Amino acid sequence: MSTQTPGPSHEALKRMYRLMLTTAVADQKSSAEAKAGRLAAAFYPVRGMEAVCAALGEVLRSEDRMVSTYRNLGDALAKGVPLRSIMAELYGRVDGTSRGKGGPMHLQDQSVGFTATTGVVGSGMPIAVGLAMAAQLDGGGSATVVTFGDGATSIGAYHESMNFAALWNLPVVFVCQNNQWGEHTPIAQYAPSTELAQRAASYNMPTVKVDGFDPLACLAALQSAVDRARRDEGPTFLEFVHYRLTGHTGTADYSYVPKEELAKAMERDPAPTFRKWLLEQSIFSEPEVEAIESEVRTYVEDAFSYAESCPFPAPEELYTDVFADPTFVRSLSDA
Amino acid sequence: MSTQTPGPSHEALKRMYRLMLTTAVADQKSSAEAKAGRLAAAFYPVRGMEAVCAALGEVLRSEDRMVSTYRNLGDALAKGVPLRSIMAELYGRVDGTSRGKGGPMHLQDQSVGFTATTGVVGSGMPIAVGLAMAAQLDGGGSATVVTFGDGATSIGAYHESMNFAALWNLPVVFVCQNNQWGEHTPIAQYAPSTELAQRAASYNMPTVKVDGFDPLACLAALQSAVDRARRDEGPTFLEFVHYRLTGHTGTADYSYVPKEELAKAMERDPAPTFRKWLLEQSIFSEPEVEAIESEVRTYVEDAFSYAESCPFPAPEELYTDVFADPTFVRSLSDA
Amino acid sequence: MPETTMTMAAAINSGFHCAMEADDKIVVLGEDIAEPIGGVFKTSKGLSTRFGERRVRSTPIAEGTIAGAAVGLALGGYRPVAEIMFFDFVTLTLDQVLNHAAKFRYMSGGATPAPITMTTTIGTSHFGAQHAQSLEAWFMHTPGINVVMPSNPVDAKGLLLTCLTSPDPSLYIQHSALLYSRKGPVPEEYYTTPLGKAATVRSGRDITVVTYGTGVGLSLEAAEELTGSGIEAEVIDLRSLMPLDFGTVFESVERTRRCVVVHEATQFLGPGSEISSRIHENLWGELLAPVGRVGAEFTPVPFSKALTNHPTVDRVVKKVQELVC
Amino acid sequence: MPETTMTMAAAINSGFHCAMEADDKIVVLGEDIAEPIGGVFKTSKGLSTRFGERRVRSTPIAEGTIAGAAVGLALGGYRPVAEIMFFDFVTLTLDQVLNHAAKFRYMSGGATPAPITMTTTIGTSHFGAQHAQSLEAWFMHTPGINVVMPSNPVDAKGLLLTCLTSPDPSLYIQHSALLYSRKGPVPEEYYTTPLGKAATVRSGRDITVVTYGTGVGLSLEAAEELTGSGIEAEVIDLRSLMPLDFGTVFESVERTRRCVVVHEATQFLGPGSEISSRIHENLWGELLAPVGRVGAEFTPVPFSKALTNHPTVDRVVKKVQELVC
Ligand SMILES: Cc1ncc(C[n+]2csc(CCOP(=O)(O)OP(=O)(O)O)c2C)c(N)n1
Ligand SMILES: Cc1ncc(C[n+]2csc(CCOP(=O)(O)OP(=O)(O)O)c2C)c(N)n1
Ligand SMILES: [Mg+2]
Ligand SMILES: [Mg+2]
Repeated sequence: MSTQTPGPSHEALKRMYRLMLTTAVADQKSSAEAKAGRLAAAFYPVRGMEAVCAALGEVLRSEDRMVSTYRNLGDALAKGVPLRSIMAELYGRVDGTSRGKGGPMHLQDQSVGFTATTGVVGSGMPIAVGLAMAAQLDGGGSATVVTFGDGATSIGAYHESMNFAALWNLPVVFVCQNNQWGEHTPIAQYAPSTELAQRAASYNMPTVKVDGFDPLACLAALQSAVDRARRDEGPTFLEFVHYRLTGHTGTADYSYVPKEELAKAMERDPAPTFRKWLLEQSIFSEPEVEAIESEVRTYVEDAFSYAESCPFPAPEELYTDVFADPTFVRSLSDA
Repeated sequence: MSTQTPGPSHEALKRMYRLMLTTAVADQKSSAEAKAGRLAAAFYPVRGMEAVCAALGEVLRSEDRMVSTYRNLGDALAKGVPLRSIMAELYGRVDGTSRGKGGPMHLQDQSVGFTATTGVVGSGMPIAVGLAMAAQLDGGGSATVVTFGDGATSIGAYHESMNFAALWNLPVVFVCQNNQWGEHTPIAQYAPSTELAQRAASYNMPTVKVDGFDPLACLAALQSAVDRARRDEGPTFLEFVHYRLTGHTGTADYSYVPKEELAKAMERDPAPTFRKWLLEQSIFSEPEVEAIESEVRTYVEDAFSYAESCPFPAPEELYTDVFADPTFVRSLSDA
Repeated sequence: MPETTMTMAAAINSGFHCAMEADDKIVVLGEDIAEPIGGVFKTSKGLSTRFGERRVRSTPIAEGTIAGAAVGLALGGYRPVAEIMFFDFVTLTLDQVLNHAAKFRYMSGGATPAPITMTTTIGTSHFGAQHAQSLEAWFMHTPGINVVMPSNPVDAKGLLLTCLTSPDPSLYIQHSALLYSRKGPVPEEYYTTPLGKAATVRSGRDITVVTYGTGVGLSLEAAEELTGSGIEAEVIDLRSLMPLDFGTVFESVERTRRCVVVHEATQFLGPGSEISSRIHENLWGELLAPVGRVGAEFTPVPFSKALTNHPTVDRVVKKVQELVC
Repeated sequence: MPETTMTMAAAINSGFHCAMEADDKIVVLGEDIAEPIGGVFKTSKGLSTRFGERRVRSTPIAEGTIAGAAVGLALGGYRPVAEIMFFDFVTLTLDQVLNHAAKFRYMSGGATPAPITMTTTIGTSHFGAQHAQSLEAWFMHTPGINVVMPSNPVDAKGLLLTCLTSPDPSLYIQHSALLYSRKGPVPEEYYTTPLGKAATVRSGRDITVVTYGTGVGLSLEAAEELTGSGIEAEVIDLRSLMPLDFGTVFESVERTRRCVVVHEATQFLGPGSEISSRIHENLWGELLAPVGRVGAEFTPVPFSKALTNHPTVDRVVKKVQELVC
């Protein structure tokens, strides 16, 4: 694990571990519920990304806006979205982040700057460009962060967005979560060069390749990119290299993932690795760590039971939120 | 003007001058006809590109396929499309390259490998990728060439295509005609870096920046890229830097183009510059050059009169070529 | 209000000036829109000088991200306009506009409306088949976005201002054949033309012609011609296609008991098919003839001036005569 | 011909095997389609092993260029298949598919047909509004491309083989709710199901239900339920939407004198609106009721299982009863 001076505070490390663990635990439970057929939703696990998400949580403030993807659980938690609202959305309940109308791919929480999530690969990037333009027009001082996978670097929207951001020197941070798989295809099979940070350098913006399993390295890289954006000094591209520790979805087969590769990655599983380090460095004692862990488990359990206890949206909700005024939509219906 | 060993033959130089001049003369006449209101079509001049087009003409064979844009006159001539068919298409006649149904943005001639032209910026590139895949599947030995402007490097299709071509090592040559304007916006205003060849290098393919006003430099660069493709060694990106010597269209105002910049570019106007060089180098005598010139003028005049004498497509042509079988389309019509 | 005679292009330009003066959250993105060009159709003339290049930005050629950046600006509290030069190029924006902007209010349970205004222009056959499509039906079929198409300068300005203040995303369609040919007095000040309100531009007792955009001039011409054979046609300019003023349409057809829908969009599954279906559903037993439709024939737009797939005055006259006889 | 019981996914896979065996010009492009995955819906299972990775290529995530490369392959003499994982993502391909592939034959005066086959899948509400749209109407409205949507395994294979031999580009739509749930005997050999030929899947004298895709099962269920109230519904599975078999539809409605069109696509300006308009135009005076339509309500697809905008058996039954009473 990298260290730097001055390192994050004791409190910060605690928050980071808590966030990593919350992410991992909520993730595992969501996948298990999906596998059991109790959660009837496409769920995209975030296992492997916990370190990056913890760093995002530490660096970002409410006024910084984030655009995320379908693989958004860690991002949402990092931004401060309550797990209760997230889970209620996954279960299609009216108390979900999106009144149950969006579902797991469409979480949002405007109160904490979790602006939007999209289910279409790459489509968050142009939106982040626009948000960063808005921040710049507002006078600056905040960062827009967009997260996306390695596979998203193949799509046109990525290119266009990087270009706009560089041209207009926009306060945006491109966070590429390189888990080395684009759905079921390994990066080396779809990319002529797997050095994504290096490729991105052609856009005339700073780009950094970061060990995405190392929370402190993630923290340092993100902090400087976000600071740069807050000072309105322009965009940064960060490539966080880690590994997908699960299947593509909560229920997907991933027997095709090379066993050794996965095992090697598993050795660096962010939350347990960080735990070990925190203890080894005597930053926390075993009982302190266990206290966090029990707190996390309670928090996650509560969110799931809350979600399942929430009411469903009323039938009339079908017609609202298409337009601001539901009259015309209602008039088209026989029902 | 650059020279190389062995230089092009006497015959080749003659062909190149003839092509440059034919392009320039036909271009000027088309713009004049459009301005006079006699040619009711959007015409996109190619003045400034004559050297690149002449080199394309010299290097490419019929079995090499080309995909071009709306700015296609020089490309079509380079590929060997008869000017008569081109002009008949511009005038909407049934003897045009596309039976008058496509118009100036949609020339084609399968007999010479002028495969397709598109009016949508950047859209030729994915199509060229597919043609190169076809060539590769066919066993190789030919090159696919796609032409596009500097402005097209901003669009997603460019990125995706470069990526596919590099990934699959496709026999395609990306010919970027950098006339330093994207419609009415100068390159420095829309691109964070104006070094297009350098940017393209991030795709892991050879890229070369070429003086697009120098026919011999163009020839050398194209020859090696096309040879590479024919040997199935993969894609090349060529940036030909020249300047747009006219307005964006045949009728467009271009008073916004900086006077000195244009004047400086005009000094390198390809056809007259090449003429001067051919005479200075004593490659041709004045009477020889004049003979070519009078031949070209006759050729162009003939094509225009031919075009205007051709019949229009018959009314029934409206319904044909939507599908192979016109029956269903016909059945939908009241007429 | 003081009025000036303006082309549609000038009226749109005047609309932009009024809107940007009134609301400093309005920003405009598009290719070549800043000075010295002011847009290839001149509709943004003067804007970048008056309001600055930060609010009126010429962009790289990248329609998807012009639209996507507009979506982001809207989520960030701005009122963005994304100009897409030709309607055909909206094919490059549909992920952002129809998967995102049109659905963001719904998918967030109301939290993130994305009121962008996408403006675009239908070309003519001079440009060939890739610059002349009328694609409004795609947008009307996809819930969550307003669709407007003015036929005259007054509506052009008023509808633009309406889109720019609507809480919902809007598609604003102009037609290059109308931009400079239609002139008329236009108030210099700020005003809006309501969404979902059709205008009856000619009264008549024998048949209702429902139309919009270029169809309006065409239908009025046809109506004049039809008076010769004693047929008085009522002509309705829909102006807004989503929401669509079915009330005005039904009220008129209830009186005339006959109807024809005219538009330049392809007839097959064009806007007229929905209007026709609803008239039959709602006025069953009251019609004297089936609802007729005159739209583009089922072909790409041919280039040669010898061919046209678009509605003509003749085709409208013929169809009306067929229905009224 | 020997038959095997197959799911629709297996029938499609069998179709690919037969087609690629018969014609070595067929190449398939798409995300995750090669082994070991064989496509996220398993429809390309085994193909890359059998026919090689040059003919069955897993691509980068770039729908526009998957489609565009297919167009180029077609111009180069191949018969490409471009698999677009979810229908919603076709928004990223429309420039290539509708501005290029669908128009290339026309714009070249017949010289450059571009017979690509784009295959895609409609998702379900489990994925939310960006993975569940039915967008066939956009394609039907745009001249130059076939549109097919099978409702059962036999047609799924036969229509695929038809698209792969058609001289024109085709959109082949599968529905994820049918891929594994519909099983039936399917010939192992090569056969084709004709374009533009509807199938009458149930005979009845009182009303004609015109439908396709998921609407077929729904309508058959509704028909069974309706026998209880003495109503015998004829059910027509269109199978191919472009060209569309109006002949079979008109012939049936002429007998039953009533009709309802059922589809999962949005009802407003959905395929049913064209069918309804044409029935009224062609069978004027012969209908006992206006043509009814049951399509998706005018909303994005809601995620929560408590909400649905899609047609249900109940809605179909109710609409039929309303028309027949
Ligand atoms: C435009 C688009 N194409 C395809 C998909 C289907 N899909 C969902 S996730 C995914 C893989 C994306 O890979 P990557 O960007 O690396 O992100 P990861 O899932 O690995 O986090 C694909 C292809 C999609 N959602 N959007
Ligand atoms: C996708 C798309 N957007 C916009 C246009 C309108 N347009 C036509 S030519 C052009 C400029 C293209 O610039 P460049 O690629 O440099 O080519 P050039 O015209 O200079 O040869 C534009 C924006 C178009 N045809 N296609
Ligand atoms: Mg990945
Ligand atoms: Mg240029």
